[in-house]
Amino acid sequence: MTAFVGRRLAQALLQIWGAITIVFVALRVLPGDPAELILGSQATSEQLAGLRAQLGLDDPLPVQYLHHLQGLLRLDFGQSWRQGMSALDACLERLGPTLVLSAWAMVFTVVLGFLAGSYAARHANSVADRLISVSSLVGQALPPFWIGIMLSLIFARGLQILPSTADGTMAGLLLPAFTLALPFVGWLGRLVRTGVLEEMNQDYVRTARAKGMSDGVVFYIHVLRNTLVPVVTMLGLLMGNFIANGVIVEVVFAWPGIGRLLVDSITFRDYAVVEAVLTVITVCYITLNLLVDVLYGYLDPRIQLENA
Amino acid sequence: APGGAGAGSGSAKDRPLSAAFNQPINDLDPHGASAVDEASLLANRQIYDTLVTRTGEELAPKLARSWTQPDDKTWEFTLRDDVTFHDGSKLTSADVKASLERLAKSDGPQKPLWTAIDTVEAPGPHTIRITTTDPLGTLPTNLTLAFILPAAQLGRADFFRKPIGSGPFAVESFTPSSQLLLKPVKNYWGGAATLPGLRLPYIPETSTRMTSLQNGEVDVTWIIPPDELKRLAGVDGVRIESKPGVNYFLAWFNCGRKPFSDARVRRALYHALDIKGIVASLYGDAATVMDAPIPAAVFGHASQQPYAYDPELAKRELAEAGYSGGIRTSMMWFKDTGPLATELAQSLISAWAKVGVVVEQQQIEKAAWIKRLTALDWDIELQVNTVTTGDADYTLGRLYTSTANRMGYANKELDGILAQARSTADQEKRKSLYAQACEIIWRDAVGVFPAALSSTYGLRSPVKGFSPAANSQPEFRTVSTAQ
Amino acid sequence: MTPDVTPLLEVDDLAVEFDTPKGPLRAVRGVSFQVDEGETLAIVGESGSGKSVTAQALLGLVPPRARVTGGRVAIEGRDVTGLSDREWQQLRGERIAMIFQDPLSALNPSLTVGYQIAEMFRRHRGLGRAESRRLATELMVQVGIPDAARRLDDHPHRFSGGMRQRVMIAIALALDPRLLIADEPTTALDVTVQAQILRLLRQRQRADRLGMILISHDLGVVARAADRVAVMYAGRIAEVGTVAQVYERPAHPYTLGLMRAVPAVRDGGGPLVAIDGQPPDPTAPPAGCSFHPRCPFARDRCRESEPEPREVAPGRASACHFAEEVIAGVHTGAR
Amino acid sequence: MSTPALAESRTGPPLLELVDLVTAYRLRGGLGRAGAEVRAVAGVSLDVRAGETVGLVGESGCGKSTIARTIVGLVRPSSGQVLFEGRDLATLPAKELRGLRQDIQLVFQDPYASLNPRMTVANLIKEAWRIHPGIVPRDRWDEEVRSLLDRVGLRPEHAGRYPHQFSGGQRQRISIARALAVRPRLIVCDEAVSALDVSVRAQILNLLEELRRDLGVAYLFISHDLGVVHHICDRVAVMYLGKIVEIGAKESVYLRPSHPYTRALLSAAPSLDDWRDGGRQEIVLSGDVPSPLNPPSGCRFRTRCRLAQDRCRDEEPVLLDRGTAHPVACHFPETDPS
Amino acid sequence: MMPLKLRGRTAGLPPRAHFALGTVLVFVVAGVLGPLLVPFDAAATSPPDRLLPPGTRLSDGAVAWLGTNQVGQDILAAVLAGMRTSLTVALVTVVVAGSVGLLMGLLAGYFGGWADGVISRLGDIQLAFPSLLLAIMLAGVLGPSMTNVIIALAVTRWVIFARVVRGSALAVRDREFVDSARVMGASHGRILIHYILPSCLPPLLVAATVQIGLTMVAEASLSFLGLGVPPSQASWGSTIAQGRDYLASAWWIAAAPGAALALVVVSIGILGDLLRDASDPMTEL
Ligand SMILES: Nc1ncnc2c1ncn2[C@@H]1O[C@H](COP(=O)(O)OP(=O)(O)OP(=O)(O)O)[C@@H](O)[C@H]1O
Ligand SMILES: Nc1ncnc2c1ncn2[C@@H]1O[C@H](COP(=O)(O)OP(=O)(O)OP(=O)(O)O)[C@@H](O)[C@H]1O
Ligand SMILES: [Mg+2]
Ligand SMILES: [Mg+2]
Repeated sequence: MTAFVGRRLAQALLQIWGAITIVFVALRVLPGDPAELILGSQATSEQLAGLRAQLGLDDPLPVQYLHHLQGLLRLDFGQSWRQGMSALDACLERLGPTLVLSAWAMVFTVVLGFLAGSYAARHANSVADRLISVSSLVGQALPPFWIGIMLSLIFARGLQILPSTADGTMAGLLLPAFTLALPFVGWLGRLVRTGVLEEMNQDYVRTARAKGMSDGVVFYIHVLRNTLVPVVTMLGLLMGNFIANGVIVEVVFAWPGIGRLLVDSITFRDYAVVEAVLTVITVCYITLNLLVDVLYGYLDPRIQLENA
Repeated sequence: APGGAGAGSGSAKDRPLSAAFNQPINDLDPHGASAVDEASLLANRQIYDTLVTRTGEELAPKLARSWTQPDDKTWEFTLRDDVTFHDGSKLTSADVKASLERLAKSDGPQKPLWTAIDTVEAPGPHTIRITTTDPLGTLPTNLTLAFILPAAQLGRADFFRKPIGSGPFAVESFTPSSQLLLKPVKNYWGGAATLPGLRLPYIPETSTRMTSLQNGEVDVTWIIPPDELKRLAGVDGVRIESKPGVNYFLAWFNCGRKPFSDARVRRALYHALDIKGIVASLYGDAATVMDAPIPAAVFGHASQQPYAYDPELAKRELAEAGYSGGIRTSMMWFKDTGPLATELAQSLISAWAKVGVVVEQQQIEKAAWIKRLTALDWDIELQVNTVTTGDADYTLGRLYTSTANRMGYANKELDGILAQARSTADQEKRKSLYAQACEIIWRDAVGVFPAALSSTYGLRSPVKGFSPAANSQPEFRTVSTAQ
Repeated sequence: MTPDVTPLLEVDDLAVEFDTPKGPLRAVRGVSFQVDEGETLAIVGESGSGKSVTAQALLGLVPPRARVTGGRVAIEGRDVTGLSDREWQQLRGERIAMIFQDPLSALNPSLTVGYQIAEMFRRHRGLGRAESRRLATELMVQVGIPDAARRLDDHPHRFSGGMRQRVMIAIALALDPRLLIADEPTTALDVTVQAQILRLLRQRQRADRLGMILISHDLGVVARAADRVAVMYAGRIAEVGTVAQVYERPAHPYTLGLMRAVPAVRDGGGPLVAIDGQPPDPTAPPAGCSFHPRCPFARDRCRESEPEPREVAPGRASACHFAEEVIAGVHTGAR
Repeated sequence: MSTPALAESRTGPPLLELVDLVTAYRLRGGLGRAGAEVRAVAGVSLDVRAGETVGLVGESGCGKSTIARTIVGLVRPSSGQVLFEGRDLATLPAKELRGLRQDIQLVFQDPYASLNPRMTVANLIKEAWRIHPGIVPRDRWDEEVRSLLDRVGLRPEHAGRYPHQFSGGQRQRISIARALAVRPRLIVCDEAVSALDVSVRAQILNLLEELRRDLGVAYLFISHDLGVVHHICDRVAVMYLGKIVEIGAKESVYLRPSHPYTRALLSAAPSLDDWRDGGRQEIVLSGDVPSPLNPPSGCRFRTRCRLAQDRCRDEEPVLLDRGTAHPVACHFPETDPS
Repeated sequence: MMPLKLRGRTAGLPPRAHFALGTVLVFVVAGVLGPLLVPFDAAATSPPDRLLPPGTRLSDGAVAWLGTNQVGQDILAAVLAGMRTSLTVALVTVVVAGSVGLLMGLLAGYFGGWADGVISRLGDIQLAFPSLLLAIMLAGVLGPSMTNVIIALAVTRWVIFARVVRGSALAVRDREFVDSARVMGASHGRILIHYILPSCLPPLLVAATVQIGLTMVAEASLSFLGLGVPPSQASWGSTIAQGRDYLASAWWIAAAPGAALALVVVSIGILGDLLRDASDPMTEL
């Protein structure tokens, strides 16, 4: 087990390094100059050159890359020129709200997805099953921002029962978290449905029946546990999707999350922040997947064998 | 009642007033990278004070009781002696000196305003003397942007996370690009604010911002998109106030490039536009058709004869200039430059197409736009420009000289007039000089100046004592929420 | 076989059908047999002949798309056709238990072996966790799993094939059932391990006087482990009899064919006599005797009417029109 | 049954010869470090002469398939040699190797997995000629397909069908036809009849027998079914955990097994006649086969052997004829008939 | 293989399959013919005709059946033109990403070893970014244009296809029928094309179908953030994104393209499901 975790850790570090490199290269090779954005359109060329030197943008790329990596080792991503603070701080400040939102979206997704999925599986091919299946497709077919704005128009502007922006209360969380969760509820539901149906056909289910176990025991203790295995691996991916789709929800509901910070920072070529945000997200995401893998090993003991 | 039913914070008396501008406050360093962002200025005006302020056309004293100009290059300001920072310390000339020097040294976008500063001295605790390398008539105007910070605390690394100023409101908490929470300062020298607090949230999505106003989550919001004005006016509990603004659309021609090096082509393109019609249908009450290269609300504005909408004339002029076969060119802009920018661009382009000028649409990203703009790598460009100081110098004097070379236009005569207007301290004289400048720029059709945007504010009915500001930076000291 | 004692299991004219896209598939057709206490009945037959479906029907556990279309099953004299789910659950594990061919897939991969054994005591007997564990350990020792106490918390994948099958046997025997159904319990195992498992089953069966149904397609295994044997072909029982009777004098040409197609370790090495052709498509069985297309002795009657199983000697049944001729070796001479 | 041709071939030079063959699989290791090595075949020497059938028996995991895969070149040997007509396949130039490949063919266990489901029977057979042009001229392909199908007992109209339209036995016939298409001299049958039902199995065994008689192909016949091996083979090799423990003429091994493992195997193998001698003393081995990852020291069988002594732990027995009429790898071979 | 199978089975298809096929067909035909019948010129605006509700007569006498947008363009024409863009973006993205993924997946799955190592790690690294974020970064940095949207989306998607293909290649690689081709002496090329590839195509096709729908939605999301197709090219995504400010006042701007998008994506999703069901026994083989 430790060897397995160790290897996954090494792999995670490699992933993080790769991600950092890709971001670094993408940002410097592609067009756009932060010095011009900082100084505005009226700056002279000497001013620009001076600022570039100050920002370290005129070093050759490999040198910049080295500085960058050195900085990272000290957890130093540089200053955000736009916000006048350390890029990492700027980013960590926004991480909390994003994680809160994602976590709630995850709760909604898992609860609703499991309910819908196992209901559909136990009533396979019924009208309800079909309905769940079609609505899950529709949920994925609508652009998330459209869903968000519609929900906001209905519940905040029309019925006026929920706030349209983050106000720190549970009510303020409801609309954004639900908007974020909606496309994935159906997705998870389908996953659970297929998983349950597949597991129901396994030999061990027949054994459990032959042992005289009741339907409830067979479903909740034997089947569901094994259905969790593929589903749990998906949760890591899901969290990543929440963070990413969070961008849109954050814009619609004025949620002070990390996604909006990223989009703004890209538009303003605030490299330090872009790099900090992407690194932080990547680290979160990879850590989460690491946890999921470990959990996975716990849920499916066969995994350990393969990797031992 | 629609009074914040969903806001979750009720309408208790101690609820801070929520005021949502349509742009984010990125940072609170008034000398930093966001020093001329309207949103940052809005925040800065609540937290800090300047020596001088503008009331309508006139400059008025603020931290400075009065000022004199002993000679061409020297200014002397006498400061108030009853001003304290939020932490209780006295504001003295040392703070002003430190602030101005910091500003002059900074790399931020205000830098061009302060390059002429030679020395800043503090001969007495309440006297400040500024010398410039060249005569600088606009210094008092520029000082409306120079916010004064406590000298003693400037070195603190995290000062701007929760900065201290001498303004009517003190910072309670700040999340960049998201929310600024302020509380009133009890003993503000100009009279304490009556609000229990002030919340400046940033709501990026327009429709959400409108919803928040409607269900009472915010009490004031501006800018209202033109298409929402009429609808909101009919909503219970909401009222609209507006004021001619200092923001305006301009579409420069790259005068250094063919075919726009020929003034006839530029004028022809102006004649091809039914500006009145376009502006009326796109903006309605939210904008006014311009009659000068700067909005009417700006000091130095002088009305010019509008270009008549005459497509036939435009075609004739184009033919005269040798372009009877039409022109292929392009126009660049970035999406968020102003309300309905894309729609305006498309309308201009559509109108030009009718006289044989085919314009490629280049909606690009802000970073790329700035890069190409400064490199003069464009044919036509559309943008919303802001006369931040409210003075023609900020726009005409800064952008239209041959040394600035912002749009390839070079005119010795104009250079002379603008230089003179900058060095003169006599406001009447400056006014007439800018009138000449307006006329030259208008006549030479350096660009098309379609519309000046009004500053439109949506307010919930309990909000009292609010006066809309032309520069989108309203004052909240005088506002109250009567029930 | 004393007639006045109720047999442990009585199956009478059992029929099971599958709904398939091609129409109904009659997997089991009119199967009858009985099993007495302390007796091992083997069911042999080729793949698809309906052995497993029959076994599952005895536990009321036919697959989702299958349904029992007729017949009667009585366990310890009690008719179990039409029992409710609850009643079935009480019967399974308590009175009648089953072990399957592939012990890896038949065990739940994510639960420990100990849990899966202890579950029997917890759910059926309502015993506590500790007590169930103790009993589970005891059982594991009984079925010959070394180091039982420590292996209790291991997952099935950590056991070898033979050990897994021992776990399955432990689960099946946990509640002292009267009837054990073993569906190809050794097919997935090596010969040496197969011998271990067969011996274990035999020991337990003798000790507890269990009635056992041993399903296999290996005539050798049956010869070694069973008292009586039923040969199945295409959903029907071709013949039933004691092992000695059937192996020495088959009463059905199919059995005869099987016997001559098996190369044996100790045979003379003469050419094998294969049964021609393939087993019939179960959705479209041939008219008459389903074996007739492959039967070297088929006559017109075989093509026209399907032979019903009938008693051809005491305790012996055959479903061949000409069973007596086959027994007598008229056509071939017995081996 | 030993035909005259057979007796002759046994004295000829070996067609296939394995010399101290070792084949190892490397298990997936962690990042940057090599995983453990499984020596699935740990030094096997064996030969097959033209027209001869050699049986290879042993329990699951003892390395039978690995030997087969090594012979046909699907895995590389770690050491030792695979000689075909005296030529080492490992050192042969690629071109010659390609030519040699067609002389050895492999028939797999699973008749459902070993045929490309997307090819018709005709295409499956022709594939061989596409890969090795020159065996059969293109204009005679159809004719040849028909004759091959006939050879293995299928009808010509089967040529246009896909594998899933056949039963297991028929598929195995197709596999054999496919192997025959390149006119091989040696066919390695890896559990070729294990998945088949009794009645069908006999058909395939008879077919293989017939092909040997008519075409003179040799077989390396891998199986765990002692009855089948006894039926079809001339010589038998018994494997345990990567090594051959006993090898010799069929009669000799079956009638006078000398290695305790062979004895146990034979005793455990079920037979039709078992019902007769119900009380027969059977040898039931205890425990399981050890993992090939770390095999026991000395004699690999000693952990399950009832005769094991200290010597067995310390010294690995080599394959020698110790007065048993055929080679045995045991320090204490039993010579009395079982 | 697939079309053949489909044709043979059309008769027995469930009703939802007919619905889905019909919808997709109608949209494709409309996308091809529509712009010929109702031409759309992104450069032609008519400010006086702004924001007119469906069925209004325009200043030039024509009737705007689906209303007009914020610059007075006919929504019907915009939706028809937008379909082309949206479908093009989706198809090109999926084809590009699918081809790259297919190649990479085959290399990784078939050859294994270091090729697999490099490709899989690359995929891992890329999957360390949530895909929309990567698309946002690329589209943001490259600037808005149809090509850039395609690049950004394709870059985020090749991994999905590569994984699918690698999975099936890996599963097939060690199958006995492939081994038997090797034993026969078949070359790598032959094995790849005749043995591995055919088994990888059905799952690839299923994945591609699903991705077409998701790509269309992703394009809309990019447009919402201002990183999508520029306004000079109408696309469903950008029309919905532009119409969002008018959801309360001029709902018809976003409604028509929104409904069209949802309908197409749902239909494609249904087709994907059916394909998956139909190809399952195939992959079993
Ligand atoms: N789930 C199912 N759906 C459809 N048909 C089935 C199903 N299970 C079994 N059958 C059919 O029922 C018949 C009997 O199957 P059964 O499993 O009882 O055979 P068996 O004798 O146990 O064979 P094997 O030796 O292969 O286990 C076969 O024809 C088979 O095709
Ligand atoms: N690809 C592989 N990687 C690692 N180990 C392998 C691989 N293939 C086989 N082995 C191991 O090598 C040993 C011999 O395997 P092989 O398949 O040759 O056995 P076998 O005698 O054919 O068994 P069976 O009767 O089950 O077919 C086994 O322990 C097996 O686990
Ligand atoms: Mg079975
Ligand atoms: Mg094998």
